[in-house]
Amino acid sequence: MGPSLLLYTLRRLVQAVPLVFVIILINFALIHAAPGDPIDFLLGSSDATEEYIAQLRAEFGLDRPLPEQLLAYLGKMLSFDLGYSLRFREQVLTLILSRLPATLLLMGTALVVASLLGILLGAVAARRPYSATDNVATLAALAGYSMPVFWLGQIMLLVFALHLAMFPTQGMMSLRAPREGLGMVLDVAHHLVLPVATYSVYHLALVFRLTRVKMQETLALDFITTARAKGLPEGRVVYRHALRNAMLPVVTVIGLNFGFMLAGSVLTETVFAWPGTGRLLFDAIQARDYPLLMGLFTVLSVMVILANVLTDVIYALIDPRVVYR
Amino acid sequence: MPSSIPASSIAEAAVAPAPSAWRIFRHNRAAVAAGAILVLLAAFALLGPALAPFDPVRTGVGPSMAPPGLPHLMGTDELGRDVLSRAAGGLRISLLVGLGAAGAATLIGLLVGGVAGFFGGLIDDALMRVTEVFQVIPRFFLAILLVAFFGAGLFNIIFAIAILGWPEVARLVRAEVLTLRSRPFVDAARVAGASRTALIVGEILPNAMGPVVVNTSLLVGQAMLLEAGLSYLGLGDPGVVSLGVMLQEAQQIMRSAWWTSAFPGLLIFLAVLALNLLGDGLNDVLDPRARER
Amino acid sequence: MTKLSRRDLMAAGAATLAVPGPVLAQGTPRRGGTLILAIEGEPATLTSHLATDTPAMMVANNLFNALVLLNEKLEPVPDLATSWTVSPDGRAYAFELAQNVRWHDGRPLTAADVEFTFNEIVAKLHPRAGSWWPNVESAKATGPHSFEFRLKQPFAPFLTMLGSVLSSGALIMPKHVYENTDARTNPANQRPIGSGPFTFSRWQRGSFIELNRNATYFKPNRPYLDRLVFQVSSDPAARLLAFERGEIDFLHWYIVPYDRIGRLRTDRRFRLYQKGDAAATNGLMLINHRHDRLKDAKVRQALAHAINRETINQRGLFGEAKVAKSHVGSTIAWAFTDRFDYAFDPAKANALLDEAGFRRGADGRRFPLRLFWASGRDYEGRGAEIIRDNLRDVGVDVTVQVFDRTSFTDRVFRQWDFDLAMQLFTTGPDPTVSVTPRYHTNAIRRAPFVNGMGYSNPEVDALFDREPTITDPAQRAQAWHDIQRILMRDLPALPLFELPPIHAASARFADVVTGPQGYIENRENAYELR
Amino acid sequence: MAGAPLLSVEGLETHIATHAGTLRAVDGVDLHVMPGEAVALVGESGCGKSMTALSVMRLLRPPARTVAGRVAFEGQDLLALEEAAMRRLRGDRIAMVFQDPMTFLNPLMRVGDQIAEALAQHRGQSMAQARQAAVEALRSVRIPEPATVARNYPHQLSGGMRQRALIAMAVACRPALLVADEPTTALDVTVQAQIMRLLAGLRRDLGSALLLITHDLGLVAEYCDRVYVMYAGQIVEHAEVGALFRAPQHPYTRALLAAALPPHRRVAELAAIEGQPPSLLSPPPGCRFHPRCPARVAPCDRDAPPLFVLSPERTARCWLHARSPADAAAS
Repeated sequence: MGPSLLLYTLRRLVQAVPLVFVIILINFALIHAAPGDPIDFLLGSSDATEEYIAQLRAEFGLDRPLPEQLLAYLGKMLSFDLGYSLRFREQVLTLILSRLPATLLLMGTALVVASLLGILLGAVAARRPYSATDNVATLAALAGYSMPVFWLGQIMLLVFALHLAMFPTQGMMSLRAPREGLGMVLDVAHHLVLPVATYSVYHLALVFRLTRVKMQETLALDFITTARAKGLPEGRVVYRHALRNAMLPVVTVIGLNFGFMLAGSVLTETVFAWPGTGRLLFDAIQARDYPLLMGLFTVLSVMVILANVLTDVIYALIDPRVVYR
Repeated sequence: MPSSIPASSIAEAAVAPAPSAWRIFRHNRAAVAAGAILVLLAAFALLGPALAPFDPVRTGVGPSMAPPGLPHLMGTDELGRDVLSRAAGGLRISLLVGLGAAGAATLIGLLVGGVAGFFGGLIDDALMRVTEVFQVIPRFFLAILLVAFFGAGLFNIIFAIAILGWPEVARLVRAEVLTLRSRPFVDAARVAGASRTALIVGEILPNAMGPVVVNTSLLVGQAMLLEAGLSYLGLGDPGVVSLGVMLQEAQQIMRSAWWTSAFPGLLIFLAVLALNLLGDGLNDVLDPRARER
Repeated sequence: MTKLSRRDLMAAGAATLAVPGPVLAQGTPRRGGTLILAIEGEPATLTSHLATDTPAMMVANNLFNALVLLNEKLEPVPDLATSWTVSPDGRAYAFELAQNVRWHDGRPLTAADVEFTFNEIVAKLHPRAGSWWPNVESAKATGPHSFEFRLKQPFAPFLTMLGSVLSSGALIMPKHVYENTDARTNPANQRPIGSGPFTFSRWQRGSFIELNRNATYFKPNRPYLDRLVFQVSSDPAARLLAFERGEIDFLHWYIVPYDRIGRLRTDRRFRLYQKGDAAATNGLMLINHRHDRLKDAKVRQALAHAINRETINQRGLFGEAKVAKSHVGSTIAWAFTDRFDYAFDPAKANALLDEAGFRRGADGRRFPLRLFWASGRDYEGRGAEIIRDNLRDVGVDVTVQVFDRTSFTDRVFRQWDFDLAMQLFTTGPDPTVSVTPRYHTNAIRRAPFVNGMGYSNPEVDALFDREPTITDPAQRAQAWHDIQRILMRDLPALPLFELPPIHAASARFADVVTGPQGYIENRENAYELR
Repeated sequence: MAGAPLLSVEGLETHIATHAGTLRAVDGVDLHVMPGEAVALVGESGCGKSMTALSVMRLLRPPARTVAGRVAFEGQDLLALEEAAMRRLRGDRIAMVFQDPMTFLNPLMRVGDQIAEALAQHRGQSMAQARQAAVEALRSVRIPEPATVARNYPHQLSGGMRQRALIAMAVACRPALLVADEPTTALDVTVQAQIMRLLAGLRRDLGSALLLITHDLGLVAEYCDRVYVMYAGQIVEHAEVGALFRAPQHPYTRALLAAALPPHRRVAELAAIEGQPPSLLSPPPGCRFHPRCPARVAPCDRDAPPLFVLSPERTARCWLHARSPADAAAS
């Protein structure tokens, strides 16, 4: 199964290529559909020299027919040339890569925390549907679902950073007394708590609700009766037989929601001054740095696509029925 | 037919007269409360601007940053504008964005999903590929790009948010249409010589509406949250005051005047929570099977 | 003015540690400590030759030196230049440089670096060079540590200009790093090698910029602090929280929350600094002179009478600002006059508008106007709201529109597509470099922050052209009074408020702001109290 | 018939709470199974026979609930047992074989592991030992290459193989009673016969009793000793297999038998049972079968008939057997 899984992964990756192409196409279409000269979008309102404008025109072939321009644009994208940031005077790709680790740390932690907690709480609630515990958890999940992320973040800051003074308010590490090694890891973890808590809420609520429903459905399935008829203890029935089956749709939705999670990262990173791609996007919006905006869109889209491939692979690992085709 | 034993036994209950939709809905007390809250909020949004004693736009109708009390129930902001009057208008705009975006997303989804499901074949394949693309790309980012490129007008914002929601609707509708397409009553209509359009509009869509209505009610809330998010990033329509724009404005002074942020935030929260609860309630009534949404 | 040697004076200045000004602190300065300063956005570069954004300047001033700096009276004091002489005709400026200055990489700083900086970088790249460089005939090294400017004609504010690095971009850059490279894309823009009190340590993208103490700084005992950290913090609410929690030590005047200043003032954990005259800034309402109603002077004057600027100060800036009464900043005492200001008088405004022939219609309205502002400075938005209400009271139907800063700049200064617009303009350190470039006819260009209003008056142009060549201070002041009279009558823009130069710092630090540059000055004098 | 019954059910009532009211799925059922005996519970789908089996196994889930009755198994009252004690019996002393081998197997678990689980649970074996035993259990239900099949997932097996695997799971612990709920309904006719023969063989080898729940009278005739016929939540007739087929005493049984005959032998008026089974929410007054009964008499639509005892091993719930009021009272 090892090699076939690898092949499957590769095949899914290849199948994702057209999607990347579509992303690039959307970028290209936006440049040309937006009001104004495409060169304005590549330049913003910076005081570019005539040579630079001419150079850009040549690079993007803006004087040539549209299909040729598209080819030129594709060529640039495929050679990882995402353009030059007007605001930061730096290669867009370099900028994004320098910010990506912070975002991945925040997102990864939030994804793991939210998914694990959500699945666990969902499974517990599903065992006793409509009990007091279930009702409270369900309502809390709906509440988490219904709050603007940035507003929640600000409330978190006021409560936990200002009044209780339990957590720092900003950034990824203490700047006054930088630490090394384990100290730094703990420091970063300390800074991570509030952003992750804020960021996880929506996703946690989503996973909780889905798991709860799927668990209820699964617990009503026939093979659960079989498991009980075997005399298995209820815990084994719920967590070994039901949960694993209920997880399948949950895994899919977690994967599909990766893109939505990115949206939350923009807002969370801005509130908590987290130095990731979300903040970069915020800066790019403020400065109308179009090459950077489009570069971020491209890179983050590719991340989402990769996350979907990963989801498929994880799904295949859990579900033996998936045919590696 | 795979069925669990209890399920087949419970199926006997179907022999008994089915409880009315209203009775099931009423059974979900939270949904009823949510419905009531929504009616109140809608009344506040629609009548508020007329009833509110103050011009929501006019500065200096009260002192600067007066805390909640009389006559300013939600206090005033730094320019001495009445927060309650502004919030009423803001809620109206937010609901408009929510309903507009959800409505547009539903329409697009109905069209795409309906056509794909009914005609099948190549058309289905092509439309579903497009839908998949839109499901995978980070749509919030696309919305940001659209608003940033084309301007932060209310229409653009609604359109950008609608783009976020339609793929789910399309898939939902397609799935429903696929199952409904082969039902006897559709065959009957086909034999009776109904046109394709008549079939889709007259026979299939009405029967597929249950899950769609549920989804739309959830989309409205999502759209309101997205509008607030866009506003926070400075991409709200500055010409009209939505709750999101109010929240964004309140950033600066929320420590001096908490009420300028608390009330708009609470209103969004209440409205979206009520919409979600309502969606749950409608789900019980309209679509007991597809509860995963 | 015959000979303007200040060598003696300056030598004395250098002996008393260069920068006068009250020492606010208890106790004596001592070494050590980390100062964390908030910046509202990520800078583009850490040098000053490309950007004029606040964050970049805040950092760059700690990494580089200028020839001269300014004292509280806006007089030049030594930085790299230990002394200077001005020729009797006012056209030659000769500087002697400190001998013991080294770049952070150990190379000596010489007059060749100065020559390179002005001729190859400032003249060619600096966005604001146009306001003063055209006066320069040549800039040449005359020895390893001597340097001379020759001007085409006398230019009174020349030294003030050099000292005002925000306006002139005159921070000296290392020739050996930039020679034969594209100075716009040189990697040293991100990892600068300077001569200043602090050296570049690291730039964690999106997070912070860290500078370390320059142990071999040429000024004795300076700097005191071990580290400077510039923390990027964009969300105003979170930034204030971080400041109150002690995670950030310094909020500069553009990001101090005016609504909280009252509280901060009474809180012993914090100290407010009200300094920064060299970078004094006024809020203005630009008036488009091409508009068919606004081109009537009576209409513009009516607007001036109709707008309650004290309300803008009270509600827009929480009473922390001053009403601006002229186009010249009140901090430039020798030139400023408030004699030509307008009183808040709606009745008079109504009368003027009627006189101009724009009577109220049946609905009480006279004509519509659009008022633009750029998102980012919330007090401008609040000001716009108040102006709209004031003007509606006299029958002018104003619609407020807000844009992101880039679109705003584009509309107002490139497209000239606006009626009224909110804009900040620096008024220091000398009106020649701050006022003239925005009202002179030759400043009607499609470029940011110049005369987008299309205001043209040959009478004032003549004054603008003659005034910098006047070497007698009294006469020059008179010329500026004349200019203000005309400008306040013609109203190319209505001055609204003088932004208060208030900075907030943690009380654990002393002398965080000591000079007139305010937020952008270097922190070589700041120290931590124990 | 001598000795104590292995399983004895008395007055079993199982209700299902629904939106519309309480549904009496099992309404006072009495039955017993002797050790080693094969007993059939026959009826149309929805008559409550599966609910009876689940009630006995205590595998009901809300909203279904047993509200009255006694279930004695090997002398213990199952309904009064602690859940933990009941769990020790389930899968060990009483095992159940279900209808649809696809849906009753966990799709994400290897077949061998699903069998081994029960062994590990009841026999205290390690998982490794239990896996070995599972292979043996698969071999005992005559699955070829049992070691390979044990490593397979359910979807990789054919329907018949899956049913064998389910049976292997049930018999792995050598239960005293095997409850088989429509074990062949989902299978091809040829496979049905194989499975039934397998069950019969296993029963002989293990000495287990069998409670076979089915609507297929053919299976009953071939494999069972006694029959209970169930209609609308109640037992309507009980007899030894031969006696029942020879002379059915309830019109419903008669109708069932007729429906099971090949078409050319059907008696016209009994070819099919007219109408629908009644709602168990509000059963008709009187005899529950009367609306469909071709032989109804005067009291049928008024008074519910008792179970008339015709002989020690023979009962029928029909007014046709009311020879005197005393008979009725005797039940």
